[in-house]
Amino acid sequence: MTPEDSQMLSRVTRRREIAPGLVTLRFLNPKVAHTTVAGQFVNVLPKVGFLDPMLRRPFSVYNIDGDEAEIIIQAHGRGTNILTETREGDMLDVLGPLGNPWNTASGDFKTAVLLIGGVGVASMQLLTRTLVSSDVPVQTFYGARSKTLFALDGLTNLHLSTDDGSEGFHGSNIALLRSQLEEGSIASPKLFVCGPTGMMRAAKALAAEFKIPCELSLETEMACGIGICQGCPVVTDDETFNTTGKRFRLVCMEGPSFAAERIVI
Amino acid sequence: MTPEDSQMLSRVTRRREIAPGLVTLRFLNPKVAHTTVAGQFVNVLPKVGFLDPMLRRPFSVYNIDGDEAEIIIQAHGRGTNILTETREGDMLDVLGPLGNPWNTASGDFKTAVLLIGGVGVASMQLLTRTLVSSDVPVQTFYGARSKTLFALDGLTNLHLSTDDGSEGFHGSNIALLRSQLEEGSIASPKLFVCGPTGMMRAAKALAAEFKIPCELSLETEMACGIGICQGCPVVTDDETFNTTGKRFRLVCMEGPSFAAERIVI
Amino acid sequence: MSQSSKNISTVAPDLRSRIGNVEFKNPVLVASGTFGYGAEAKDYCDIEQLGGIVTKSVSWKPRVGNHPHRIVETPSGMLNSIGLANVGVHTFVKEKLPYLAKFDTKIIANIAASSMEEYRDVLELIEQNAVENLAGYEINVSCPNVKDGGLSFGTSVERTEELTALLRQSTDRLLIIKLTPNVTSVAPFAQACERAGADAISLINTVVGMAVDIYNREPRLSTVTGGVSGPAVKPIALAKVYDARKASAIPIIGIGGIITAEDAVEFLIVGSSVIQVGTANFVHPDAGVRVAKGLEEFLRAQGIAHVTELVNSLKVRAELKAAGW
Amino acid sequence: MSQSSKNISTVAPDLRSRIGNVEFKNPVLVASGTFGYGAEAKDYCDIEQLGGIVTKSVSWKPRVGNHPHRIVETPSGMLNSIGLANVGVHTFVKEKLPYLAKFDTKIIANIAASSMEEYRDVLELIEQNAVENLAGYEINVSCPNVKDGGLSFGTSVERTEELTALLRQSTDRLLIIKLTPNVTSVAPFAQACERAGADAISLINTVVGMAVDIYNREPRLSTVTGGVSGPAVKPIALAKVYDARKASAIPIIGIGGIITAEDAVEFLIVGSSVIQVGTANFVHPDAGVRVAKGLEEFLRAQGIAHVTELVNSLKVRAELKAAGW
Ligand SMILES: Cc1cc2nc3c(=O)[nH]c(=O)nc-3n(C[C@H](O)[C@H](O)[C@H](O)COP(=O)(O)OP(=O)(O)OC[C@H]3O[C@@H](n4cnc5c(N)ncnc54)[C@H](O)[C@@H]3O)c2cc1C
Ligand SMILES: Cc1cc2nc3c(=O)[nH]c(=O)nc-3n(C[C@H](O)[C@H](O)[C@H](O)COP(=O)(O)OP(=O)(O)OC[C@H]3O[C@@H](n4cnc5c(N)ncnc54)[C@H](O)[C@@H]3O)c2cc1C
Ligand SMILES: Cc1cc2nc3c(=O)[nH]c(=O)nc-3n(C[C@H](O)[C@H](O)[C@H](O)COP(=O)(O)O)c2cc1C
Ligand SMILES: Cc1cc2nc3c(=O)[nH]c(=O)nc-3n(C[C@H](O)[C@H](O)[C@H](O)COP(=O)(O)O)c2cc1C
Ligand code: FES
Ligand code: FES
Repeated sequence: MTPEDSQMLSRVTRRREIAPGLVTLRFLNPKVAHTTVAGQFVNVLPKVGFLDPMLRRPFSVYNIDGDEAEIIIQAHGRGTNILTETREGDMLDVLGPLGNPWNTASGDFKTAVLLIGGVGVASMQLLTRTLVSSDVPVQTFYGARSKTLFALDGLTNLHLSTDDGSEGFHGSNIALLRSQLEEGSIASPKLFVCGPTGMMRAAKALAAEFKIPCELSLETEMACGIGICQGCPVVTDDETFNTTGKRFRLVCMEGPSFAAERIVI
Repeated sequence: MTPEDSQMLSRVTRRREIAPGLVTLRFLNPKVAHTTVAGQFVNVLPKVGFLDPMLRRPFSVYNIDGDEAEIIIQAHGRGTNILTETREGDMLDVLGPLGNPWNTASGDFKTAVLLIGGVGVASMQLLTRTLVSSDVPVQTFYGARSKTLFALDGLTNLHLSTDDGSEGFHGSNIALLRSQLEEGSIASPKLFVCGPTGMMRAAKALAAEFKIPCELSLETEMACGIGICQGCPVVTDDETFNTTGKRFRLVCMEGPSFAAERIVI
Repeated sequence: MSQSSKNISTVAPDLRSRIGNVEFKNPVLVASGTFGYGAEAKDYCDIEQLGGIVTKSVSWKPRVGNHPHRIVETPSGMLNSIGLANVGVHTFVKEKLPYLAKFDTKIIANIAASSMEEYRDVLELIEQNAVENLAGYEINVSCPNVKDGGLSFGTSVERTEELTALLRQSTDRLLIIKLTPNVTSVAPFAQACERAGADAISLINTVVGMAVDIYNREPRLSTVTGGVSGPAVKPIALAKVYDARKASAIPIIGIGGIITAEDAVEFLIVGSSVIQVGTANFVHPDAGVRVAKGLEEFLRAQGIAHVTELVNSLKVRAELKAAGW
Repeated sequence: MSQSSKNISTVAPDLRSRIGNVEFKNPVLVASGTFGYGAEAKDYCDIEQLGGIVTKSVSWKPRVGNHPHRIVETPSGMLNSIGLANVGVHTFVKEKLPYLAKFDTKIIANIAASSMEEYRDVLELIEQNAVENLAGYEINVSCPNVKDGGLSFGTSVERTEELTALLRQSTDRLLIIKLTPNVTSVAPFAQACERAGADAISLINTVVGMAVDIYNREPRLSTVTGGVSGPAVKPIALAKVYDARKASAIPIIGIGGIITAEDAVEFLIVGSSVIQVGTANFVHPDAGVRVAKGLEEFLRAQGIAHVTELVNSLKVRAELKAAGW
C-alpha cells in the first residue's frame, strides 16, 4: 500500500434510506472494496472542504461489491446527520480500511452466534459472508427498537426481536439468546457482538455465565483511527502495565473487536 | 415588519451559471421580493447548519420577480465558493433587505450613467428598471475581464469594454467614459458606480475632474449587516467627529452607496 | 449518555434567574458590543423576550473606534478590533438609555475607560440618569483592542480590586466586573472582585488573536492583534468559568461562543447564573431569543422545573477534585 | 489585496530552512503527540517529504495516560486529555529511535517530565543513544493534561529559565523549549529561554478548555479540562508568536491550527522559522506533506525563491509599532 491510495475521495454511487435517519451509502473505492476483511472500518469526513465538523467518523464496512464499498449510517449527532444527507454524486473522503477483522479463526467454536443491536449490524453482513463461505454455521440474533429499523441484507438464520414487539420476539435479543442457550440448542457457540453498550455488557455477562467465547466490537470516540492520537482507548484488566494496574488498549489499532473477558465495560 | 419575517430560510428555485464561478441564485422570499429598492442588499449564510464559515456574506439584490428574488455571485473566496455551489432545492438563510437604495431622486442630473466593473453589475439591473420607469435616460458603461463574464440581463444603452479586447472597447470603461465626457455627448450626467476599488477610485477622480455628481456603492467586510457590530466602516472626511478629524461611516447602515466626494478611498 | 428519563412536564419551566437582588425573566442576555444600544436590532429581534441587554461599552467622550479593517472571520469565529467605538456617556444617557427604558427587559450599562476616575465619572453620570429597568453596570476591564481600554486594569489583580472597591461606593445597583481570559488564571481576579464587593463577574471577553494577509504580508486588522470570539472560544470560556467557580463563590455571567441553548446549558452547569450571547447576534440578530426558547424546550424535555437547578450542577468525581482538577 | 505580480519562476523554490546549525529540507514538521513515533503513520504519509518529526513526549517511565474519555470535538477544533501516554524513554531509545533513524528526515525528541532531574535524565539517555538524524530536543513544559507534566515549569519564568540552563549543559544539539499559551504574556518566557541558551522556542501547545455533557452534567473529558487544538486556536497561536517575536530574537517554531500551506505562511510571516502541523494529521495523516507541497506551489506562484524570505516579513506600520502594538 502506498501512502497515497489509503485515503481517497470516493464518489457516492448509491444512497438508500432504510428508515428515517438510517441510510446506506455506496461509493467507488477499489482499495476498500478489495482489501477489507469483515470487522474492519473506514474513517470518513462528514463534509469535504469544511473545518467544522473537523474530525472523521468511523463506520464499519457494511458491504463490498466489485470496486464499490458500502457503509450504513445511523444519524445520531452532528456528523452522522450531515453524512446521512450525502447525495449520490457527492464525494466522500474515506480513509481505510482500518482496524482488525473479526477473529473467526480462533477454532474454539462450532457455531457463530451473531448478536446484533441496532446499527451494530454494520459489520455483520461481511462477517456472515466470511463464515458462510467457510461453512461455519451461523445463528443471528438481531434486536432493534422497531421492525422498520432492520437492515436484513445478507444475514442468515435470523432470530429477530424488537423493543416494541412490532416484529419477532418482544424484548431483548439477549433474553431470546439466553433461552436458546438454556435449551442447549446451539452447538458450541461463540458470540460475535455489536450493539449499544448496555447490550454488550449483558452479552459479556451471558458469555461468562455460559462459559462460551465472546468477542465484542467496541465503539469509542476516535480522532485519527490509525493510532497516532491515543484518543480511543478502552480499559482492560489483562495486564499490569504499570503501577495503576490498568491498561488501555486503542480501539482503532488493537480493535475494534476484543475478547469480552478482558474488557472493562 | 415583525422581527420574524426579516430573516428567512428561502428555497432556491433556480441556479444559472453565467460563466465558471459566476452564478445567479433565485429564491423564494416574498419580503425581499416585495420590499427591496435598487441598491439594497441581503446578507446570506454560506451554508445553513455550519459554524464555519460562520458569518453571512452581503450580496446586492440582482433581480426581483413576483415572490422571488435573485442574487448574482462571483466566486472569489471561501464563502462565495460554497454559495456558488448551492443547488436548486437547497435552502438559503437570507437576512434583508438591508442598507439604503441608490439615490436616484437627487435632482442634480438628467442622465444616469451606470459605471460597472465586473460583478458590480449586481445592483444595476434593478437600478436600470427604476430609472427607466421614471423616464430617466440611462447610459451604461460596463467593463469586464473578458466577454464571457458579462451579465447583461435588464441593462440598457450598453457601452461594453473588456480587458482582453474580446468584446467592445479594449481597455477600461473609465477610459471609454472619459472620451464620451470629453465629447460632451452625455447631457448632465450623474455617475452610479460599482466595481473594484481601483475603478471606484478612478471614477471618483473622473467625477471631480468633470464636476459631475457621483455615487459609489462600496464593499467592505461585514459581520452583521445591520449596524450592531461596527465592523464595516469606510473613512470619510465630511465631519470632524472628534479630535482625530476622521469619521467612519458604517457601509451597512449609511451605505452601501455614498456620494463620492466625501469618501476616502 | 442517555437522555434524562424524568417525567416530561406540561407546566412551563421557570426561566427566571437572579443575580444579587435583580431578577431576569430568563438567563439569556445579549453581550456588550454585539447588540448596539438596542435600537439597531429591534426590527430583527423581539427584545422583550431577552433576559437583558448589556449595552455597548461607553466611555466619557465619544470614540470613533479603530481604522478599518476591523473584522476578520476565523475558523468558527471572528477577530475584531472595533476599538470601543461609542457615542460617549452624554449621548448615552440623553438618547440611548431613555429609549431602552421603554422595553420590558433589564438593561446593564457596560463601561470602558482608561482611568479609575473616568470609570467612576461615567458610572455616576449614568447613575444620575438611571431609568427603572437599569439593573446595573458591567465594567469592561478587558478590551484587548485599545491601548487605554482597561486591559491594564484587567491584567492586574490589585488594580481590578481597587477599581471594584471604588465603583462599589457609587452604586447600589449590580456591579459586574468583566474579566479577560488573557491571563494565566482568572481565579485571583474572581477572588479580588468578590473581596471588593462586586455582585458578579463576567467571563469571558475576547481572546487575543491575529490574522495575516499572506499576499501583502500585513496584519489583517489595522491594530495587528484583536479579539477572537464565537464558537471557537467556547471551550476556553468554559474552562475560565470553571477556574473562577472553583476559586470563588461570586456569581458568574458566562460568555463565549454561545450559539445554541445547549451551549448555554454548558455554561450554566459549570457555574454561570446567567449567560450572554455575543457574536451569534451577528449571524442571527434574534440569537438570544432563539437561545431562550431553546432553553425552555430543553428544560421541558428534561423535566427540569427551574433553570436554576442547572446552575453549578457539574458533577466532578471526588478523586479528580482531590487531585486539583 | 492583489496577488503579487512578481515573475512566476520556473526554478523550483528553495524550501530549506534552518534553526541554529540544523538544516531542515522544508519548514514543515509534524507536532509532538500527533504523529506517534513515526511508524504509526508511515502507511499514510511519505515521511521523507517532511522537514522533520517531533516525537510524542517521552518521560522516564512509561505512562498509560488518562482514563477515557480523552478527546472531544469542538467547533473547528478538538479538546484532548491524553495525559502524556508514552512508552518511556528506555523503549524510546531501544525501539523508536532506531526505527526513525532509517528515514531521511530530521527527528526532534520531545521530552516531558515532572522534575528538573527527570528532564535531564531523559535527555541524557537519548543523547547517549543518539542517531544521526536526531536534530535535537523539544522540551514540553506546557502540557495542560497531567498535573505533574511540566506546566508548573511552563507558567514560571524562573523555572523555565533554570530548566533551560540546566539542559543546555547536556547537549549541543538543538534545545527547543515548547511554551504554553496559557499565560498572560509569552514575552518574558521567550526572553528567559533566549537568556538561558535555548536554540528556539515552540509556540503553542494546547489552550486550556473544557466541554460538558449536558445530559449527565459531567465534564466530557475524564480530567475535566483539557487542551484545545486545531484551526480554532490558529488566531491565538499567531498572536502568541507575534508577542514572542516582538520581545526576543530567539528563533520560533510556529504551531497551532495549521491545516493548509496558507496557514503555514501566516506563521512564517509573523516570525516562525519553521512550523509544525498537529491536529491536521488526525484528519489527513499526510497533512504535513500536503502543507509542504502547498508551500512550494505558493512560493512558485508568488515568485519567491527561498521560503526564508517569508520569515519575519510582517509589515507593521510605524505608528502602530510606536503605539505598542
Ligand atoms: C469502529 C467503529 C465502527 C462504527 N461503525 C458504525 C457504523 O457502521 N454505522 C454507524 O451508524 N455508526 C458506527 N459507529 C458509530 C459512529 O462512528 C458514531 O455514531 C459517530 O462517530 C457519531 O458522530 P456524530 O457526529 O453523529 O455524533 P456527535 O455529535 O459527535 O456525538 C453525539 C454525542 O452527543 C451526545 N448526545 C446527543 N444527544 C444526546 C441525548 N439525547 N442524550 C444523551 N447524549 C446525547 C452523546 O454524547 C453522543 O455521543 C462506529 C464507531 C466505531 C468506533
Ligand atoms: C453591500 C455589498 C454588496 C455586495 N454585493 C455583491 C454581489 O452582488 N455579488 C458578489 O459576488 N459580491 C458582492 N459583494 C462582495 C461579497 O460580499 C464578497 O465577495 C464576499 O463577502 C466574499 O466572501 P468570501 O467568503 O468568498 O471571501 P473570503 O474568503 O472571506 O475573502 C477572500 C479574501 O481572501 C483574500 N485573497 C484570496 N485570494 C487572494 C489572492 N489571490 N490575492 C490576494 N488576496 C486574496 C482577500 O483578502 C479576499 O478578500 C458585496 C459586498 C457588499 C459589502
Ligand atoms: C465586534 C465585537 C465588539 C465587542 N465590543 C465589546 C465592548 O464594547 N465591550 C465589551 O465589554 N465587550 C465587547 N465585546 C466582547 C463580547 O461582549 C463578548 O464578551 C465576547 O465576544 C465573547 O462572547 P461571544 O463569543 O459570544 O461573542 C465585543 C465583541 C465583539 C465580537
Ligand atoms: C491529541 C494530542 C496530543 C498531544 N500530545 C502532545 C505531547 O505529547 N507533547 C507535546 O509537546 N504536545 C502535544 N500536543 C500538542 C501539539 O503538539 C500542538 O502543540 C498543539 O496541538 C497545537 O497544534 P495543532 O493545533 O496543529 O494541533 C498534543 C496535541 C494533541 C491534539
Ligand atoms: S483513534 Fe487515534 S489512536 Fe485510536
Ligand atoms: S456590518 Fe455590522 S455594523 Fe455594518
